[in-house]
Amino acid sequence: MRIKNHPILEDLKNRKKVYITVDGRKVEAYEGEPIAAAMCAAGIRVHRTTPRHNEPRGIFCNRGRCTDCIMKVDGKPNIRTCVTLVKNGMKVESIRGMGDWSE
Amino acid sequence: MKSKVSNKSNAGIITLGEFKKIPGYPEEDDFSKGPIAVIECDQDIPCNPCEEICKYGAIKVGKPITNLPVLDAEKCRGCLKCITICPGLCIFVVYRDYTDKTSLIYIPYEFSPLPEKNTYVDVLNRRGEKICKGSIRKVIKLAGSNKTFVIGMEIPKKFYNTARHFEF
Amino acid sequence: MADKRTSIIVCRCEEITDEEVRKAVKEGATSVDAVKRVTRAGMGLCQSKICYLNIAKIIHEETGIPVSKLIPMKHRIPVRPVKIGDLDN
Amino acid sequence: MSDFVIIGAGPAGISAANESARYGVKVTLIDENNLPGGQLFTQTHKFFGSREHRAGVRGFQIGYDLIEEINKLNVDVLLDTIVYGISADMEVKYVTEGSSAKSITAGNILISTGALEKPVVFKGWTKPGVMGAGAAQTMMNVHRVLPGRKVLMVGSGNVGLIVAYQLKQAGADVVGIIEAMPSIGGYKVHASKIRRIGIPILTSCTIKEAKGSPQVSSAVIVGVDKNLREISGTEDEIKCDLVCIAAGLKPFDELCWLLNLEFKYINELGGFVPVHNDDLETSMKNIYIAGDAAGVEEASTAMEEGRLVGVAVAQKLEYLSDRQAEKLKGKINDRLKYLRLGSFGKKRAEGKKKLTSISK
Repeated sequence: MRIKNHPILEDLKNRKKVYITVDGRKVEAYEGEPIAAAMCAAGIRVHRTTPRHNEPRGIFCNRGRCTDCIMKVDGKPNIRTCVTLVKNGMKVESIRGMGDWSE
Repeated sequence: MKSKVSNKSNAGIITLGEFKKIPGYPEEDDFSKGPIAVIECDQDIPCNPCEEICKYGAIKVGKPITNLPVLDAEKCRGCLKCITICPGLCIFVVYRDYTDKTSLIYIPYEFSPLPEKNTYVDVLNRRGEKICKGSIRKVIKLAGSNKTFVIGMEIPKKFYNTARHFEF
Repeated sequence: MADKRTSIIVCRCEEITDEEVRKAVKEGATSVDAVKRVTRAGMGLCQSKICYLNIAKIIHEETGIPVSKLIPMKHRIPVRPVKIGDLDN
Repeated sequence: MSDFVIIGAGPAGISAANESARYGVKVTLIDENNLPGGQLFTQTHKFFGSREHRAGVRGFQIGYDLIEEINKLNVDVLLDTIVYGISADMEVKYVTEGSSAKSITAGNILISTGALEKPVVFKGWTKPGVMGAGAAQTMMNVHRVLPGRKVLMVGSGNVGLIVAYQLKQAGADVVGIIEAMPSIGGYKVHASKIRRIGIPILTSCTIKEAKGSPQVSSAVIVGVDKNLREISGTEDEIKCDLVCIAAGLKPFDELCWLLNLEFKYINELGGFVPVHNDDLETSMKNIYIAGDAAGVEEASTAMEEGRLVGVAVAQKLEYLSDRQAEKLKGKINDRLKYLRLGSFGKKRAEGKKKLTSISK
């Protein structure tokens, strides 16, 4: 959910709306925000499943340190979605297990 | 949150008894003079903007700045400025004898949306418990308040020392 | 407290459980580095940023060694994840 | 070659850059984010302190001011840049997003890399919907996205209390704050704000499990005794979609470990901290440390420490005379002293004393 009418912070103005796809689903995003923020706003919380125990994972540190939120972005696996900014048309995919390279 | 774990914790609650030990907590008589600041600060945090902002010199912290603020009730005019500058949001202005039967409590407010004037609200005490009904009488944005609004709520007089927030 | 903690993950990256770390400690891995070598805990992408304290705590519980004596695992360049391709030159 | 390479552009790093560049030092300021300011931009509350510490001003506003200041000075700022190593001969190795690795030789280095959130381990803590309190704070205050609608906060230090309040400001329902210790860790005034808006704080209570599939839909909390042992039969399942962990911070010092600097374990400062002298120079000559990386304190102390290093480096490079520098340092140290008074600050002051006293 996007936060509007914050009592302290002004609304972010003049942000350009872009679209990315997350596992084929079209997701609205704003230029300048990380992939993870756009996903969180769209209610998508599972970013991948782990190789060993097949567990779902999402955002944990949101600082680019824990690497839990990694996904495949435009064919490249293991991209930290919490610090990687969206680009219009970006293709984001969940990683199942180790993730692979494509394209 | 209902829980089997005891919810009787006093965490974050300053009891009236503890307040009275704070230097400069207004005496009963002081409330009859009109609106007066009630500073609910009882920890030695290094902080003194309340002293700086008071142009009547009614709040004294001195040095070191971990001293607790002391209110000089004689000098306080209830101007509300200290409410908005306090980083701990722990200063209130209490106008006990607003009318015969009601008091007006000014509180710092940093939520959205703002209440409208004359809204009927549930009045909360320091534990967040509903204690009575009240009415919003003032919605004030002071110059330099940096997004902290001051809300004046009218409440039954007997709650002037316990009413500290509201819900609507 | 220790007995109920089995099967809980302590190293998020390599998915190493509390049970596995405890077993390693009991078998003689009494430093963070030793636990890493035996279990792989701390060897993942985050390079023990998150799990270091969890491992130190378990070693402390099992051996009594104070956490203040349990230094983090050995750091090497690169300390942050960097693509091999970027290191070409 | 750069006179002074600063790694981490948070409150400490920017302050050091501003303070040294002002006197003519050639500064390179590196940060992994796309904007300098570090965690200042997550801080929507007003800071404590006095006028010189910018009390009453909100953290993000201080962030904008620091950036404005830096833009006026001649500072080389490298953003989106990760420092992945420093060699013993002062070569700082970095990668800027989208380009290949580079390095720069530094006359002096400041490591102002901040802190990491400490984890709390419980069943289900790896599920989506469990995150650090700082993670949630960034999501709502920087990205303006609500990280959860019903939130359980684990930990009642200032971070837990402040973030819970800010979650409420952002529109979330905070179901409660739990604290394993018998009393809260943060300031009473912060806890009072929480209580009067109706958020309960349960002390001697911990989280046992985060439940839900694939993401968190509830949490099991349980009472604990004085030895932090769970009291069986006191379990309760609380509906929530976000569990925030606010269990304290530790210095983020991997570059210091890499350099084999001397460390000391100081509990009050978050754990292992690089030993440093009064100028914040570490056990390795020309390597400085400041802010949370030099022991977890607050943004206001981090800024003062940064300034102190800035002056020390300007002095060393003879942009300032010893007399000028000592005078400036005296003023900064006075301000630092005030921030480390009182029952909260005193502990940190003692920790700092332990740290500096053994290095000389």
